[in-house]
Amino acid sequence: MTPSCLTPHLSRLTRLVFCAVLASCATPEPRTPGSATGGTLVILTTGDADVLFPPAGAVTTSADVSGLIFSRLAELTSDLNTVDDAGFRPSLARSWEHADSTTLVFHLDPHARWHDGVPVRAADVAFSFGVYRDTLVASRFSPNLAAIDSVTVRDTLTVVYHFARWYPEQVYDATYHTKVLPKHLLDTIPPARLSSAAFGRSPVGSGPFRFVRWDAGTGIEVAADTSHFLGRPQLDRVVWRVVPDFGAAVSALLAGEGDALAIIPQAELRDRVRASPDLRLVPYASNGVAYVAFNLKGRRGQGVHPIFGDRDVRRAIVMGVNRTAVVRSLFGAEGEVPVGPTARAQWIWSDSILQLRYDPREAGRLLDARGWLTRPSDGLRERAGVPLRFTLLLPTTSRARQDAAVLVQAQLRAIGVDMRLEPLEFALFEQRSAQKDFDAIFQSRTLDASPVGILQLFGSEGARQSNYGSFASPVFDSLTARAIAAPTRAAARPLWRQAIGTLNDDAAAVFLFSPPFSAAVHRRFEGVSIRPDEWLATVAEWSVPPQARLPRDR
Amino acid sequence: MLTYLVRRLALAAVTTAAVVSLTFALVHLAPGAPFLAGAEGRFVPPETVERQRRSFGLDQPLGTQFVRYVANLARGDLGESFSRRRPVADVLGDALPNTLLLGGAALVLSLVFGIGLGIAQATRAGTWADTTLGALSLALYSVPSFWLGLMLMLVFGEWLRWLPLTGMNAAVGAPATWAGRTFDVLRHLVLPALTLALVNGAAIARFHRAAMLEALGTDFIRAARGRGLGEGRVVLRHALRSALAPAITLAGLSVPALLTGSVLVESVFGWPGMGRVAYEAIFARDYNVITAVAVVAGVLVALGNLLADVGVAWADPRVRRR
Amino acid sequence: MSGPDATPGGPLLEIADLRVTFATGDGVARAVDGVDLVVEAGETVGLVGESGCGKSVTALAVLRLVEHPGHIAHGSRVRFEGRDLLALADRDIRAVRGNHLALIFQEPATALNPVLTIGSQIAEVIRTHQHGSRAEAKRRALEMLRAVGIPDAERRADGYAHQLSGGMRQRVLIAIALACRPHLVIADEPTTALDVTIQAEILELLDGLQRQMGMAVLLITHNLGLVAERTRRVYVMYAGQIVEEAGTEALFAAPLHPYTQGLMAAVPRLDQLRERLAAIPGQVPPATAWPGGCRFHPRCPFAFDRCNAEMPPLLPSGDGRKARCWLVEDEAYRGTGVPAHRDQQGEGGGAP
Amino acid sequence: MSRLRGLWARFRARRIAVAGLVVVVLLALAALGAPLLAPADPLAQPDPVALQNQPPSPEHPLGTDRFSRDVMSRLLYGARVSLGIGAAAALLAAVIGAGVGVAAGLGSPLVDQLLMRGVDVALALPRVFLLLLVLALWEGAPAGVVIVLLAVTGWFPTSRVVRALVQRLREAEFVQAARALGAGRWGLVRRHLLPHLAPAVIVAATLDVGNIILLESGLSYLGLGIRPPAPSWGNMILDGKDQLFSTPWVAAAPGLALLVTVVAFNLVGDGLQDALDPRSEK
Repeated sequence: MTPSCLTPHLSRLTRLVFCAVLASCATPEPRTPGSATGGTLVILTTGDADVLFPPAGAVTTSADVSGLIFSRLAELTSDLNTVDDAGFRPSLARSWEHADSTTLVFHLDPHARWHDGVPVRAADVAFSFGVYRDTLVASRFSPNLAAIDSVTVRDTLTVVYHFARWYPEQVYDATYHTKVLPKHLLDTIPPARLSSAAFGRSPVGSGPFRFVRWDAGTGIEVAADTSHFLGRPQLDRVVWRVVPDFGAAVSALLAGEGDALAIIPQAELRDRVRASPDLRLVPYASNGVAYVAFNLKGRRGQGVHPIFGDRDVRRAIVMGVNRTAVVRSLFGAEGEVPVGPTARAQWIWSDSILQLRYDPREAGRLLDARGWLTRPSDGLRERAGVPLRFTLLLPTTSRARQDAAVLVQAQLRAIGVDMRLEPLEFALFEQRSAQKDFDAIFQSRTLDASPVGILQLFGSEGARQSNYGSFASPVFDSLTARAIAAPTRAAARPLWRQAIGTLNDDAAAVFLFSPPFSAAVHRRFEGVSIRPDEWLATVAEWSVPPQARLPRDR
Repeated sequence: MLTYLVRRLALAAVTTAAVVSLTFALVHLAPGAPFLAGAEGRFVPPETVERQRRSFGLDQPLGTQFVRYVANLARGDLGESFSRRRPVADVLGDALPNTLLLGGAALVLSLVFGIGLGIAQATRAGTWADTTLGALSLALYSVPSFWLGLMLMLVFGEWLRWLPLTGMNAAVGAPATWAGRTFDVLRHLVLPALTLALVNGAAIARFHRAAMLEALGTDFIRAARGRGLGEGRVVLRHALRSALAPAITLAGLSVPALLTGSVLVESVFGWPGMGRVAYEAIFARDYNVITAVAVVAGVLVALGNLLADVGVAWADPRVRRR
Repeated sequence: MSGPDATPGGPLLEIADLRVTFATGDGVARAVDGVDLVVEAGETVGLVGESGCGKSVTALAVLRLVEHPGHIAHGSRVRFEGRDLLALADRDIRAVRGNHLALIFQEPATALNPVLTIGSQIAEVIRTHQHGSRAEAKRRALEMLRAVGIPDAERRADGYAHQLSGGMRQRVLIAIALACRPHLVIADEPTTALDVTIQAEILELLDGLQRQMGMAVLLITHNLGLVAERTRRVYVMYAGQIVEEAGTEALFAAPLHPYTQGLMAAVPRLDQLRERLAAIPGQVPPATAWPGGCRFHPRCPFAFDRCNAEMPPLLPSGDGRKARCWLVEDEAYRGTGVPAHRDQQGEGGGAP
Repeated sequence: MSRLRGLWARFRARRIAVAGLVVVVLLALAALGAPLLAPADPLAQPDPVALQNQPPSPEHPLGTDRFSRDVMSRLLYGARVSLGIGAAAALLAAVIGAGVGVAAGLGSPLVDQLLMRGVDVALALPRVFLLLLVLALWEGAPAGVVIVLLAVTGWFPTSRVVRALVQRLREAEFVQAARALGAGRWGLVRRHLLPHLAPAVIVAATLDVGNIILLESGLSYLGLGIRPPAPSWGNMILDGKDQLFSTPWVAAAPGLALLVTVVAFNLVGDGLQDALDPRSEK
């Protein structure tokens, strides 16, 4: 990496180091009420964490909490530019450079400390990579690390990543998926036991907040690491409180029992938050997308599907769905109709991407042309006595998808398509989707900052993975391959957009909704900004002015 | 006494064994598999799933797994939770006290409410007050508990803002003192405990009213009045003591329902108890947790019966023999 | 026979025009219908009648223990030690019950609370009326248990009713009744439920305690035999009314009312639990449907037209006795126990 | 038959029980006549954007849900599920219970012991937990399976009652006489026992209906009963739960319907019980 690229980071870095020095010089003494730092952020969440060992945590609450306790080598900045190195700012690594096209060298911040006081060293980084890749740990992040051959320690503060090949998102892959873990606390535990070790119940990290306590089913508390090497966070504490019911969570928020909620999908609940004098809605770009994928092959991936094998029928169905109405009904005016398997948080998003418009008349014409004719008895279509009927698999755990399915069902009925719903509980749903045992499936994805994940969903290569519908298009494959290799975002964008356009044109799926992402945050918090992929990424900079503090801010 | 204990324990053992075997079979034979769920819309590679299955011995034949499970169980080892990555005993250890708190409070409240209502009705038998209270207890007996919970939450939590909506404590901002924390938990306890107690208490009231009525018509009550005892003493000491058995039996039988069957109320009020653990475990196919819940349920049933017997024996010396 | 605590200036208990009605599904039952009765201090008085005649309800009414749907009619009077019990406040009547005026119930099996210890049930009465300490009440309770002849009183006091035999239970009930040294004990069929040998023991015990404490006893029974041995005066009750009132000796010498005659002829048998009277045909009619005229007339061997038409009052027969029968006015009947008109009728019937 | 007639005559004398029966009959009629009575198609979504979450109005007496569906219509159609499952499961449970009871009552002591100890154990099984388990593990069980499950886990008390009754009847004179005359076992059951058992079984079934309706609604509320979009009262409450605080009528209406239905069944059950056994009258 050229120094010019690093300059802006260095200036910020010096400031941070300066702060850190100040913080470490000042003996931690009881703060007076008027002091600049202080405050408690109470986050309401509908689910408890499972395990606070980052490679193993599977639920969002775990990721949120681990995000504050642990740190990465470098942090993505808020525009989520995963391609250019300029999209990252230093964290545990205060700088990095590309030694050659497949070698990336990180220089650790010598002041970085684990919460137990032990310094963070290169060996920790290499150890962490090993843990994430260990088959016995079976981390779900390990596929994201496939392009990294190895990680080696050059000296105590220098760690080297070796890649199999050159590509623009090397820094992203090296830093984003893995949190650095404390080797000195974990290397005595057999890899197979790591996920279940006591560490996952009382983790020690190097992030801006240190773990305090966890009452199962009730809540988790972390407190500011006052001697953090990047400067202590403004807030004293962050607390997660589990409120399993969403409506109740919003009410608890309105009643002042909490300060923040990550997402409020329903319009009427957002209106209630808006009406509250204490709360503020902070919208941020959505990184979620939900879509109905058609199974192009027969059940269990055998043969060709009798309905969805036909591109025109798929197109008719897409045109028969009024996606805008679905989104309005589910989310109100703020909901978004996705342009493809992407979301506004990704840098490839564009409203200009080719899409099939809602056109029930054209849909009917297409179906007529393919021989699916309306029978007078009930207005449904059939061909040679076979009704135009299919089953949509969806998980009972997702309220939004169930609601959307009910809406789509009624819309398709209007063009003579009989869609049956098969709600399954999540484990069963996942099993059936992995077995490709379905006609159509209602998927939902939380997208990474990088668009490469799209390949898993619709690329031919992904057929082994989450491309459950077995969609295959050589045009799409070649366009995405070129996009991935494009050295800059400017070069990559048109390629991605074109690829998604082919997906739409082939009607691989009905891209139904992107839930609007709006956090509700109490007004007393200042400096609130939200990074769409990790809504708490900047929480260390949130603060509460002394005069606005509540009793719980103490 | 000894034969009684042996009989009870034998029944408890058979029941628990039946529940555990049944649960084990159901869970393992059912479609769906663990480790797929909980990934929140992210892809879990099949290799990962397979490795995790192996690490928990799920690739073994079912018979082998069962034998191993029972052997571990005999040693007091409930295994490890798949989804929570910790010993099942710890998972239950976190949830059980909460459930005991809620269930215990509900049990006490439902006894107080049921017996109180029964007395109030029986001493006013035939009056409009009896009829009104009877209608109330019938309504509460017939109401779906989860719906009653929602309505109580709507009225007292949302409209009146008297009580917190969900959860077990304020989590934060929690008062620092022990007394303050206790008060905080109690405030959260009110609505869920009340919901359970009203429904359960109504059932008790229906039986207790009849028992009280019978007791109040007995010769010994007339005799007690004839001795110049005050009405309060006659009703609360003489009649109540002799009429307690059905209420206690019913309360004892409701122990398992209050503790494991309160899934609905726990889910309405976000109470971090056994019901929720069981519910979540079932959906995550967390076999060890599910089976452990079955063990606990079996034990609780036995415990409930035992409690009922002890309670009845306490109230009625006639059954103390044997 | 006069007790030491006799209240001067009036009888100990005076019941006047006592009426108790029960509202039932079949109409109003007049269970007690104008009873007058007097008990002097220290004396033993008998109240005799078949079951269903209203004698137990009378006993309950005295202490206002008649329960819903029963009702003591307005105008009834019960004076005890100079006070009108029916007019007392609830609190005050409770102070009388079990204290100066005690009841012994018919069924020792059911009159004790099965779930409270014997001792506590005695102590409870003592504490209710005499406000002593707990220990004092307990001591007194044991004393009473010993007084009524319960062996091993300490152990029994902690026991329960079901652990005692029938006779022992009745002894306990007597102990409870006498615990506060009442001035009057109303004993309602105190021995009916017991077997013969025990009956005698219990009655002896009661007699002995009465002599000791000098209280008055109103002995309610269907068994004339019991009354004969230990009362001075007897009231005979039928269908809610007193039908005859007499000194015991006089009554047994020459019963006036045909019903009393029937009772005597019925050879009271101690071992007979059911009090059916073989000598009197038919049975006591239901209290909701007392016959018009003399209530006994349907069963009366001597009934004549007037009996059917007009209810006789309690008619004095000159020697201080009274009987509710038109025949009392019949000299011949008074002398022989056989009414004149019967003779006439018989003669008339016999003659063509 | 005459025993049933006697039961009916004594039942009829209880005004409040008759009122309960009237409500039950009305509910049954409403369920059967749902297509005629319902103001709208319970699945129709006239306009999920403009007409969602409408408060009660003359057009929608109970308002609309968030799909703009008419709550009243869904309530009427939901009655079919609640009443149908409740009645069918209670009946099936009563039949199974009666069968086992008769078998235990008439069978050899060994059979009797085996069956009754089995019932002892079964009564101690945590019913809700097992139902939850089975329905969650085998997702999407059709209504028939739900009915069978509810019945199979609910017949135990009935079997005890019937067994006691059979044992009493077995010693009764007329049964002994029939035996002496050489009546076969089945003939005995059909001719002499069933007429005597019928009232008790009917009472048990009626008392059970309310209970089962509550149980089914609870399972539906957990998302384990009838599949959406078909309405059942339990899943309607589930539907309304998320918006309880903004549109309470969506959850309130089905809950009230459940309350009224179960109260009515309990009134009928109590009335029948009292009619069957006048001593139990309160």
